[in-house]
Amino acid sequence: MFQTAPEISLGEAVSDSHLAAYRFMLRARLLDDKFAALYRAGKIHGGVFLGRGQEALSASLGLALNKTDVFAPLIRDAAGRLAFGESILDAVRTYMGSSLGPMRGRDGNVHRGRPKDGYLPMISHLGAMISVVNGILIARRFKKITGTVGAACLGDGATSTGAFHEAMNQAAVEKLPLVMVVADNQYAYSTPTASQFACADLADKGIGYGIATHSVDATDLTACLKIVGGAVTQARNGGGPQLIIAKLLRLCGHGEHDDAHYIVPELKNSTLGRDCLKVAEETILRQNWVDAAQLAVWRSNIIQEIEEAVAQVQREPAPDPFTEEWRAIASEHLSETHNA
Amino acid sequence: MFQTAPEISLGEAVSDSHLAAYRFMLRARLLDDKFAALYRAGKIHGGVFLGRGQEALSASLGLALNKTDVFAPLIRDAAGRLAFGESILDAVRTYMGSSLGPMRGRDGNVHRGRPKDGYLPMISHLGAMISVVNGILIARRFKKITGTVGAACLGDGATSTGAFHEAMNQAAVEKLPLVMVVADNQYAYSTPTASQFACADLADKGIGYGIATHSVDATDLTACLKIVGGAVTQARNGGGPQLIIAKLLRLCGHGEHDDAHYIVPELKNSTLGRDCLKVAEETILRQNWVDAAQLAVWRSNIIQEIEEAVAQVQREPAPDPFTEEWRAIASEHLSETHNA
Amino acid sequence: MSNITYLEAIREAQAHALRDDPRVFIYGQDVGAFGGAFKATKNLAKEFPGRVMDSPISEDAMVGMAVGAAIEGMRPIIEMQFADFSTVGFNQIVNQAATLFWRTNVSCPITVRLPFGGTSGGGPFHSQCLEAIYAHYPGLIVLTPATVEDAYSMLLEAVAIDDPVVFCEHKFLYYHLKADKLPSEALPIGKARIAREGRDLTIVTYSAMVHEALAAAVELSADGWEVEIVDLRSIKPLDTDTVMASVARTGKLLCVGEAWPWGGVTAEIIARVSCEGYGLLDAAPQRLNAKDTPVPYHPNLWAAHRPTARSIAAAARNLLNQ
Amino acid sequence: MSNITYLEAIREAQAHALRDDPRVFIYGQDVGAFGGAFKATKNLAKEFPGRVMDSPISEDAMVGMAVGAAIEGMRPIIEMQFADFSTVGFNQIVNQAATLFWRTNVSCPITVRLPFGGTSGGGPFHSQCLEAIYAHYPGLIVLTPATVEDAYSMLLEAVAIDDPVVFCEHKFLYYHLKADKLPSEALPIGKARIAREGRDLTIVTYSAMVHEALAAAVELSADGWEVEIVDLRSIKPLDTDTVMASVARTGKLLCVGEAWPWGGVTAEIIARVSCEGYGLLDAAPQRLNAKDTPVPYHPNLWAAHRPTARSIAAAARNLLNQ
Ligand SMILES: Cc1ncc(C[n+]2csc(CCOP(=O)(O)OP(=O)(O)O)c2C)c(N)n1
Ligand SMILES: Cc1ncc(C[n+]2csc(CCOP(=O)(O)OP(=O)(O)O)c2C)c(N)n1
Ligand SMILES: [Mg+2]
Ligand SMILES: [Mg+2]
Repeated sequence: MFQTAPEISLGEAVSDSHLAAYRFMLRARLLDDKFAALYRAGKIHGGVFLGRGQEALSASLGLALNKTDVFAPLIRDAAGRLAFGESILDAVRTYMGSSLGPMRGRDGNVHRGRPKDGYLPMISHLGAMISVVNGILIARRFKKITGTVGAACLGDGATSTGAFHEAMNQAAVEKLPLVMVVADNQYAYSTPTASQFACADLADKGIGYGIATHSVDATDLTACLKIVGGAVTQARNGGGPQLIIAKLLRLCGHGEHDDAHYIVPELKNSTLGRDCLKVAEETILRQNWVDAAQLAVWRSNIIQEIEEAVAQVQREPAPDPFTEEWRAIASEHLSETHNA
Repeated sequence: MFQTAPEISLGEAVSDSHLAAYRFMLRARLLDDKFAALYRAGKIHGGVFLGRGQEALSASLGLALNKTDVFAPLIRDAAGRLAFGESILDAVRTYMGSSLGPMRGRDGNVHRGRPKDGYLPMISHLGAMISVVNGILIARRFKKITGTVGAACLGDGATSTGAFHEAMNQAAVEKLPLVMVVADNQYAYSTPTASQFACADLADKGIGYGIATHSVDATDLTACLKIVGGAVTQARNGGGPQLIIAKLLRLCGHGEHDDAHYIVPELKNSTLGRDCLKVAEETILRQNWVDAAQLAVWRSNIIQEIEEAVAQVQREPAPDPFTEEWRAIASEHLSETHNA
Repeated sequence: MSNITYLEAIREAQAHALRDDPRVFIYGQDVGAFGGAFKATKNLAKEFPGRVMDSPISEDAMVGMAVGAAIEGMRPIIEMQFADFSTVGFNQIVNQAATLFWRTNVSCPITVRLPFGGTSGGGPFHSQCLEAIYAHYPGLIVLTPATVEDAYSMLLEAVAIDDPVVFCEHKFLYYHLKADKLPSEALPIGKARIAREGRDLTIVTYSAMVHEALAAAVELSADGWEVEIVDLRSIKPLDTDTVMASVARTGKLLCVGEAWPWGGVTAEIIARVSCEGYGLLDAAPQRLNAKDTPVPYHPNLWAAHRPTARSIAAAARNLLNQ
Repeated sequence: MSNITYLEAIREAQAHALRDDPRVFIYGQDVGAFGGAFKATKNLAKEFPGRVMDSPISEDAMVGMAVGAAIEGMRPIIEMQFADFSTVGFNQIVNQAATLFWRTNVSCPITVRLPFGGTSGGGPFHSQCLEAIYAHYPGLIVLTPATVEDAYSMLLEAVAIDDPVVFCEHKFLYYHLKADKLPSEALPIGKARIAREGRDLTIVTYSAMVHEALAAAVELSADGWEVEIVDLRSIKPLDTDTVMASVARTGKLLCVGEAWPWGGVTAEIIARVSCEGYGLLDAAPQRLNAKDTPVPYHPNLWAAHRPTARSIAAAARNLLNQ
């Protein structure tokens, strides 16, 4: 069922995209690590959610998208967000609640985006973003914009939501260029997949929607680049919606408050439990695309970039409730004026 | 894809169940006809919804169920309701809003049932009854009651609801003896299936839930008895949830207010467009199980029964708003006492 | 066109919007060739090919889709087949559409049409009045036109507004109300209307209940009482000023709503007047709502469940005689 | 057990219910071996094998399942991971559970636990107060315990009640509140509690705001003002009598709620007092609610969004000085 990476010698284009993806994976991992550290230090309110183990999948998706595409990432998509074009500053500002960030302290952590850039800020309700992506794609069809795709991300658990079902069906009926990426990371919070669904494989759901379906071993960056890239291309070329089921293991707690003690050792020790970042690194070194020294330089540069961003944001103003505009609607003339 | 009726000579048991089902189909058809007439005469408020063309499927289901089973019919299941044990009086009382009916004039038309008899009164929101059936089945598991099944009915259109998806998945995860009967009657109100879903066949959805799936030509009573009966038996014997996709054509408007002009002639003229009641009748006569005279007697007896029920209900008291207990909760001591 | 119904006004407003604004499209169950369960989109699919789209029975995805289209610059109109079914598209309305502007500074100009309110035989799931539910959430505009003219002009304005609008169109008024012609000018949204002038008592109400109140006022005028009737038109925002000014004139307030009693429009109006216009009242304000049960099917029960001209007149008399 | 938190009280009530009543079971995301997102079901799966069930992420089916189980004689407790997510199970709560008894005379004893209300960093989708939404619908009981003792006894009573109960447990109180022991007796549901006696002003509130109001009262008592605080405990039904009796004593009314301002508990209380106890008031009633926007993420914004001891004291002072 898994698409395994071709063990043939890889051409230049492959090394390029592998390295590009790797660098976004690394950025995401290091950024996540920083958020985890800030959380432990009590510097972040609410939760922190990491994409550890999901970077290969997410970065491959972000890279496969053009800047004019639509992207609705979920909680574990730091890599995809960066690859799609999010700045580290936007991420840090949102987690720290800076008034200069895209969410201006009104929303936080993984709930960030810039809708006008095709980058959608998730609401928490799982499955709810997919039909929103459909809507953008339908609007583009009205506007006769062709060649763009919309990608939505989800976890294994969220396939149980009615919202997922309705949106998948909607995309299929309207033949939209939706790429639906399901990270089957074996758990939804503490709930194992056996308590979440009863099909042999989530990929079995595709046929019921009449949607082309792809499976991929998400611990393997090479496979992700190929499968995700291929699905995006298919959608872009008029192939209609694409469902990608990616297998991996969540290599962290649900959030940083969770020690994930419930993850069974059998899974940790299986190939699913491999760290995609390590696997990607090993491929790079084995293929001699760059050497270990270069990897270390990348790593330290990214760390510096992140530290600078955090330092900058920590100096930035927090939102001020007195100057805050407490208005939930755009039409100023229609706001309620009474006091309650 | 269709299960076609075996054209071999049929044994006695087959003729028995065929005749029993036929009689419920006929009752349902004649009862529906009466409601349509009352509607045209302005004697029924709100809508009237017929099961014309769906009687073979529905009766087969009602007959396959025991009185201790659970049944959640939908709008086109007059035949199944009668076969499950509903009296004509309950049906007429509900349509006429009699205070003596099971819904006491509080709810009407197809929204009728007796929950304590395992016969669930649908709410209008499509898909919403399935998880309720699941709940009864889970309760029985708690109570160590075995050997009962729960059947829920739905249309092709309602497969697009999130509620359907969540409940199907729930039944699969909990391995409940749910029999999910989808009447794919080619339209949801005016919407043809092509605008409703994009899978080649609704039966393709089963595998995505990990649920055993059956297809049946619902214009053919013999096939319905076999397939529906078989699925119910499988569920009863521990085979887990069963999905039945039944193909037919709605031989009426969505409701009696609707002339169904949008139904395309190709469908009307196809085998799907056959009237299952006629088909069943032809089989009976061809097989010589009873003769035409007997069929006529049955018909006139049923008509008399229906007329008597209507006449009786018309003499019954309408609900009286002054003696009505306007209280939505069971706990009398917790009702609001102020006036607003 | 003459003798235009409330329903036709809604159709005309949509035709007008489709004609004038290429960003407008309509999405809902059976709204296409069929013209909608109530025929509110009759012929529009033919007149505006591709822009009136049938949806699957997926209220959640219908609203989510509209939000996405709005982000991309469109002005979608979503038709719920009945207001009651919006409960399954609820999350997308109150958490997706209603929060978008506040969270991202990107506006969300969608219109969700809710055919709502009681009709004879409608029963518990085809009769509900959900305006208070939507008005409680920040980020939504909630409209309840009571006249043919308002049905037309407010729907046009709803589509033009940059915010998500829950447009509550009353099914009972669909065929009952008629007007000679459609208006070219109208009160803006956010302004209430004095539906009848009077000096003795203010009745604040909206939607179908405006007409019950007007009938009650006619009855009361036979006894010499002159009742002023405020038609709120918009539930959120509420035009507190117009209400207050009327109460200042009459000194007495009766609020009437077809919705359930706990915490709806009538409670909100009374709270506002009591808090902000306490001195204006000569007597305790009163309210009249539906009973606190699901809406019954049988016409006898239904007639007793919701306020009517008769029960309004009785409540008004009670207040007037204080 | 000593130093029992509000959260532990909820766990204990469930343990008690499971122990005493074989009809009780718990269903929700991660409630099993994991013990729930907030640990409100910690160890219960082990203690009561098979009776604490993990559900898929399917709020609609979770509630629907509970209704079915209740019809068959069980007493299910459904845990929503956050109140905010009940919007996707909304239809089953308000249209299936809430209508069952009225339609069929078959009761629907389910308890839906909603961990609700604001906490620092919770943001727009993990902070909502939805009590008014549920209370508007007929057929539901809506509870909002403010103390450890009430969390325990009211949850026990909720499970015993024959009707669907929306049990709003405040996340902010989970760890903040402690009690020495669990109560063996309690006020019945439907009765409000005088949380503090006073003669100068009545503050009517509920849930977490009771504690903000108590803190405000302490502050005001330094100036010689004696504020009476009514903890509603139950939002539906509302104990109008206790509220009215208190207002009769103090003559002044301030209603405080953490929910959004349009039409919530505070509007309903003020409407009731104004309509039925008009003569009791010496001054215009006042209310204080959250702002009419989604709940903000940043602690600074959040602190200004909801009422606090400080803003309550300011509003109270305003009224007291009239
Ligand atoms: C509708 C809804 N219900 C519940 C939640 C609470 N919740 C947040 S994340 C989560 C688990 C998600 O699991 P999965 O979809 O597998 O994604 P993963 O965390 O594994 O990436 C849950 C239950 C939610 N956000 N939305
Ligand atoms: C959630 C929901 N949305 C919309 C409706 C309105 N509605 C009632 S029946 C119907 C069509 C149903 O079609 P289908 O499921 O195919 O059943 P059929 O009528 O063909 O038997 C619609 C849209 C509803 N009852 N529930
Ligand atoms: Mg997962
Ligand atoms: Mg159909």
